[in-house]
Amino acid sequence: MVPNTMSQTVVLGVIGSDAHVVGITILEQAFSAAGFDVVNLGVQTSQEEFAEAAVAHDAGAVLVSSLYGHAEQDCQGFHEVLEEAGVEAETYIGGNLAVGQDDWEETRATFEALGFDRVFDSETDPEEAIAALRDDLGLTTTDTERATISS
Amino acid sequence: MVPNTMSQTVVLGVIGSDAHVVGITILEQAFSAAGFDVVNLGVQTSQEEFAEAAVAHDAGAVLVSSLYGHAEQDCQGFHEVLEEAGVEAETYIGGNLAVGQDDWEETRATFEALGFDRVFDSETDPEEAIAALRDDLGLTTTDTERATISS
Amino acid sequence: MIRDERIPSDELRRIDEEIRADWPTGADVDFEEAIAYHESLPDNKRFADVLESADKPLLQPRAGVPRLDDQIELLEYLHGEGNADLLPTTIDSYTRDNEYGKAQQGLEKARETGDDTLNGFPAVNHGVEGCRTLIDAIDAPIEVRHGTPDARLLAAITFAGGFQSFEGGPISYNIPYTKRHGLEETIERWQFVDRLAGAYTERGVRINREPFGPLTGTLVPPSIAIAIGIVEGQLAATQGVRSVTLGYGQVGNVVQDVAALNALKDLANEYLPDEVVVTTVFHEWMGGFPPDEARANGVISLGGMTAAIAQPDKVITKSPQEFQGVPTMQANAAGLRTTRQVIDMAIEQDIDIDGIAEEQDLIERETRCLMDTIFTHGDGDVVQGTIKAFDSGALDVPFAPSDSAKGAILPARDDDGRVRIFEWADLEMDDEIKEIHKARLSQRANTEGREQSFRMVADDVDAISDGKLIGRP
Amino acid sequence: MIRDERIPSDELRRIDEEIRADWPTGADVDFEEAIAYHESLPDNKRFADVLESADKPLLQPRAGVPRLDDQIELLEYLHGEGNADLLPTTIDSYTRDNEYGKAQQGLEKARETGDDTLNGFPAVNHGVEGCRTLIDAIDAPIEVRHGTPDARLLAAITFAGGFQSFEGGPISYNIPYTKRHGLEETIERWQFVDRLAGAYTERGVRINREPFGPLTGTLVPPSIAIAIGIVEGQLAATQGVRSVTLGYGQVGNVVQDVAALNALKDLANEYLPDEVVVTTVFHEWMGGFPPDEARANGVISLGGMTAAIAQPDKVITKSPQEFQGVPTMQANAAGLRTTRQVIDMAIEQDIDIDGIAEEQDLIERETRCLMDTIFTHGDGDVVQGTIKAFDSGALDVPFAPSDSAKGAILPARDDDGRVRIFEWADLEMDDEIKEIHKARLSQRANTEGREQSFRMVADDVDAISDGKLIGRP
Ligand code: B12
Ligand code: B12
Repeated sequence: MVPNTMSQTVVLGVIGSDAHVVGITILEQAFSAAGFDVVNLGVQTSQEEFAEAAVAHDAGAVLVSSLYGHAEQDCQGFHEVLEEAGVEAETYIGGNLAVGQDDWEETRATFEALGFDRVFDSETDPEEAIAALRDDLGLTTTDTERATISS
Repeated sequence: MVPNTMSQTVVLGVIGSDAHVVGITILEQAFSAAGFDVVNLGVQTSQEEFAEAAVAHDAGAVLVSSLYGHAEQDCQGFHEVLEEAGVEAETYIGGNLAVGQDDWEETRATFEALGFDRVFDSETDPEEAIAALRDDLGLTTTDTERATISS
Repeated sequence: MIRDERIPSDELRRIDEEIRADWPTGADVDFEEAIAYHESLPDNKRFADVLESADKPLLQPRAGVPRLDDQIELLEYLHGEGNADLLPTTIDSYTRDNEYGKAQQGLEKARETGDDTLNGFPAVNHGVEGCRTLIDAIDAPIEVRHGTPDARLLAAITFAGGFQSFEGGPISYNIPYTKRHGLEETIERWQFVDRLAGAYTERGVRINREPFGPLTGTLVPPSIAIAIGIVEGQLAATQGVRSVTLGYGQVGNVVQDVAALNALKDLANEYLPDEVVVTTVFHEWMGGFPPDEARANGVISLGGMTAAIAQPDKVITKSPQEFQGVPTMQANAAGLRTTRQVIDMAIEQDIDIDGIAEEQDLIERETRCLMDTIFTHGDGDVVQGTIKAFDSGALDVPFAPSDSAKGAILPARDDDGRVRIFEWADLEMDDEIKEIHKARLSQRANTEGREQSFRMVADDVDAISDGKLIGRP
Repeated sequence: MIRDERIPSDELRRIDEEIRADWPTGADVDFEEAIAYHESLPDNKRFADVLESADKPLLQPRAGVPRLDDQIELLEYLHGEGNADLLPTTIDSYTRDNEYGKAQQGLEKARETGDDTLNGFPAVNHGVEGCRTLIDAIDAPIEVRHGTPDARLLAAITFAGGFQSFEGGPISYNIPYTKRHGLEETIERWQFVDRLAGAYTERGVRINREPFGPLTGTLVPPSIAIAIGIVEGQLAATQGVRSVTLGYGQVGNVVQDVAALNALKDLANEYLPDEVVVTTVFHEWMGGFPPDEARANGVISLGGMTAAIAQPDKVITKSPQEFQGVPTMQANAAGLRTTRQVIDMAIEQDIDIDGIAEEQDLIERETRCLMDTIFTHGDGDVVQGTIKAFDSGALDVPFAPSDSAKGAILPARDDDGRVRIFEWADLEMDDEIKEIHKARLSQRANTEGREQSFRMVADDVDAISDGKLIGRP
């Protein structure tokens, strides 16, 4: 196996007490297929578990998923926890981020204010997030593709 | 057969070039069953035909139906035509009175301004119109019921 | 005496000139130039080809507004956001009455005020140019839908304007749509429309013709709709039409609807000449809708489910605002998408319902009775047969507002919700079949513990809008 | 070692006292007084009786908001405008985690700001009084719906609060809902819940218990759902529950869904003791919904159609806003009315689809294999059998987030859209049955000209939200 460069490892999980697993199962598969090394923490992952895994795997990105409508509460102070642990990874959040039929722009602003680099709604196709992450990490398609081929 | 009193004869028809016949078929049956004498002019009835029939049958009420969305144009000047013919009957209009998804209160006002005594929407149950007409003609249920029984 | 015979070319030309003089825009029609225009159209705007080559039901809404730019916007929306495969242009009521002057007034008022003062698109007033602007703007085939007893000028202008499909027929746009036009008159007029479509067809521009299958939309027994559709198909074929789409309006009982669509296809192929390509169209429930969009969505979906099982070539969709009035374009597109979702979820499933073959057999036997009586009434001529059969009541349509039909028969649902005939009046039918209907209806009357009466019919008329299929007391 | 045995009365009392100390509102529970309260309720609020005596499917939505007055308003609306027959009270996620403190914070924030800061109704925080205010206000039976691994305090408070139906179970509220709770632990806790329900039952207050049939809601093979439902029914029966409603989530293939509901009813009656009254509940599609209300209405309607054919005792409806988030009450009521319209239009029809008996037979054989392996794993004890079978992977649930299940099996649709098992992992099953699945899936792979792979599973997961049943490439 090719040694991981930090930038290609992605830590993925569902935050809080949320148990919606199907989305991250699909994301795991899509990011792996795109050549990223994915550490899938599964559902009901705490802020601390995200931080620990990011440190342990020297992650380039932390991908947080939340479907059940408590994302805002669950993410309070999350970026402080990451910072304390010394995590400098890109942070993305996606899924169904508010309770009820809310206004998306407001939701996005809320999560950006909480410190997330990018906020995705639940219509997001995994490919979009992959493209964005390649951009943010300065990777070309071939970087990650090469990883796939050689891994 | 009991002789018709003016107040119990109702002239019914669909105005203009509208051919929606099902509603007046139901109305004819309901008003007859309630003891009124119904003169059903059918669909595509002109203003003049309504006036002639009202005069000929000494009608207590003229019931105009319109479903297809041209009611406003079709009813322009209708009350002048009735007046000229000397018709003093109550005038009701009902059905689907405007094109598109309009505001009902506005529609009602439009048709009241055109001279109709009562305006009904298409959710109207025939029984409502019957009750209203009994009221307007000062009939008791028994008046019309008696008519039914003896006719 | 008018008969089922092809209008000779010179006669075609004579009438054409005559009717084009009815309104100034008629002067702009030039047949040769129109052929050239049609030839310039891309494949995906050739209505007959697109419809005939589809491998699953194509969806088409109803839609028409007075102004040209609004109509373009509306159709673009229904194509883009509604994912319609085929598009309509519904004509306003004044044009249907050949009142082009009133239509012009309405159009001008619409242009001034921005209000939709007409209930459709006045194609005659827009003229050949206007129609072509529409055809050019929309990336899909478009059909003219109307309800016009005398549609000769409308046909001349819209065919020249690039439309390749035209709804209606001498019976289906007479009996449900008008009171005073005689059948002889409408047949003669539609012979011209069909002959004109045939003239285009001869030159390689196959104009698709679609008799209006649902008729009065209200509890029409399948065999009556099918017989009339076949007759109109025959009349069109005689005049040279080669692409015919026969229609049928959902009655709401899935078995009966699937059986009817099967029977329609089989009988049409049997009765119509081989050179005619027959396709079928299923209309989602054409009777009174519930005054509630949520429940209307249920009605629409039952139509989608039926279409997924029967797989007609085309489905005409309804909108959840059907009860209220002409729908917003959003609601119209929503009706399309709801239908599409149901069809696409159900169409690959193997849904074989018991009893369809038996019901189909009954419908076919009934239809043959009606076809036979038409044949007999006309001594072999379908035009005379139709006129005389309607006249005698041997052929009839429930709730027909027209003086040309007795409108004396009354339908009612049986205990399973299938539409049967409760009052036969003079309708021609084998006694054995009448007995079947009678038995089914008395079974229902028993269930309900009441007599069969007009009350039952009225209850059935209201049932779907009241939230059920059968109008139980 | 925990076994399928009835909790003795003194033990029941001990646990009851203990768990009621977890939060101040626990102190208000008084069993005798609660029995008297239940006895004071009118017949139309007795959940089990209303459900068991219905002659057609009753409709129930999902709904829960944090504040009491809002919850009353919501349920009144769903009853009045949505015409729901049975009502729910969905509990918030903090309560499900037994985080009553956080729930209290959320509730207080909701009271201050008017915002819904919790995704459900924190019944423990509202306490016995609060629950009764709700029960008194609403003129229909209400069920507690949640997803709580340890629902003991919730049960104690809501039973005393007047609720007569309680969703969930040790497997169905563990495997799909939580990662770290062991099965042994949740079984022990739910034995208490069932035992408490049994204590009320003994006193004539039959608390209805409803295992959560849809599990992960995502392509769950019917036999797995049925086997787990039956096990939870058995566990409840042992503790004295006498009214059990077994659930099943629509997979979208009508034949398979009808067959599954038939199998569920038949097998439940066979496996559960005679003194238990078994009813069934059908959940409209529980997987990902289309991000479009119009298309969502199509999904909902297909559920209604299926319910009309299978006639379960209860249907849990979805709203057209399912994709987006917790629905507005209008949308929730709309989902109810759309479902009702479809059911009422279709239910009196005679819709007998071919192949249902064969599919039912297959489902029953599969279910028996799973029941047998549970029996064998536990040496006749269903509790031990369940724990060990999950542990070995002989029993498994697709997409299970829980550490207690392997979550190693993978489902995929066959060419007809029925859910089959593509990756069996260690699931116990007759080879003959595995061959049937394999043949069906390779037929699909052939049709699509691709290999069976996780890609196919992922495509199937997205298919309905993308507008189709089968995730074709
Ligand atoms: C299946 C489902 C369930 C299953 C979950 C099974 C399981 N363990 O996974 C069950 C039935 C158990 C369930 C339970 C609950 N659910 Co639920 N559930 C759904 C449902 C129908 C589908 C979710 C799904 O699997 N979608 C398919 C996958 C492929 O899509 P996805 O999850 O959206 O993920 C994709 C994108 O969102 C995106 N994405 C997701 N995360 C991220 C992260 C990043 C960084 C990026 C880039 C992208 C991304 O990419 C993914 C792949 O394409 C949704 C509604 C819907 N969407 O239709 C409701 C929904 C999410 N659930 C909801 C709720 C409220 C609950 C419950 C609280 C309620 C209850 N009544 O029990 C519980 C919570 C339990 C818990 N502790 O978490 C709400 C959330 C409301 C809100 N946010 O406002 C929803 C929206 C339903 C609704 N309208 O009310 N649920
Ligand atoms: C069936 C039907 C048809 C059939 C009619 C057959 C026939 N000859 O009767 C066909 C298919 C032929 C047809 C044609 C058209 N139709 Co149409 N049709 C309907 C439909 C679906 C049901 C009408 C019906 O029969 N209802 C059942 C009866 C029992 O109810 P009702 O008619 O509403 O009558 C009751 C009440 O309204 C009330 N009432 C009616 N009149 C009066 C009068 C008084 C005084 C009182 C007190 C009460 C009252 O009591 C009646 C009995 O309960 C409605 C939509 C709907 N409602 O669901 C559209 C609808 C009326 N039609 C419409 C249109 C536009 C047309 C066409 C112009 C369009 C076209 N594309 O061809 C043509 C017009 C043809 C013409 N020249 O008139 C529009 C009208 C739009 C508007 N007003 O804004 C509607 C609303 C559909 C829509 N949403 O677009 N239609």
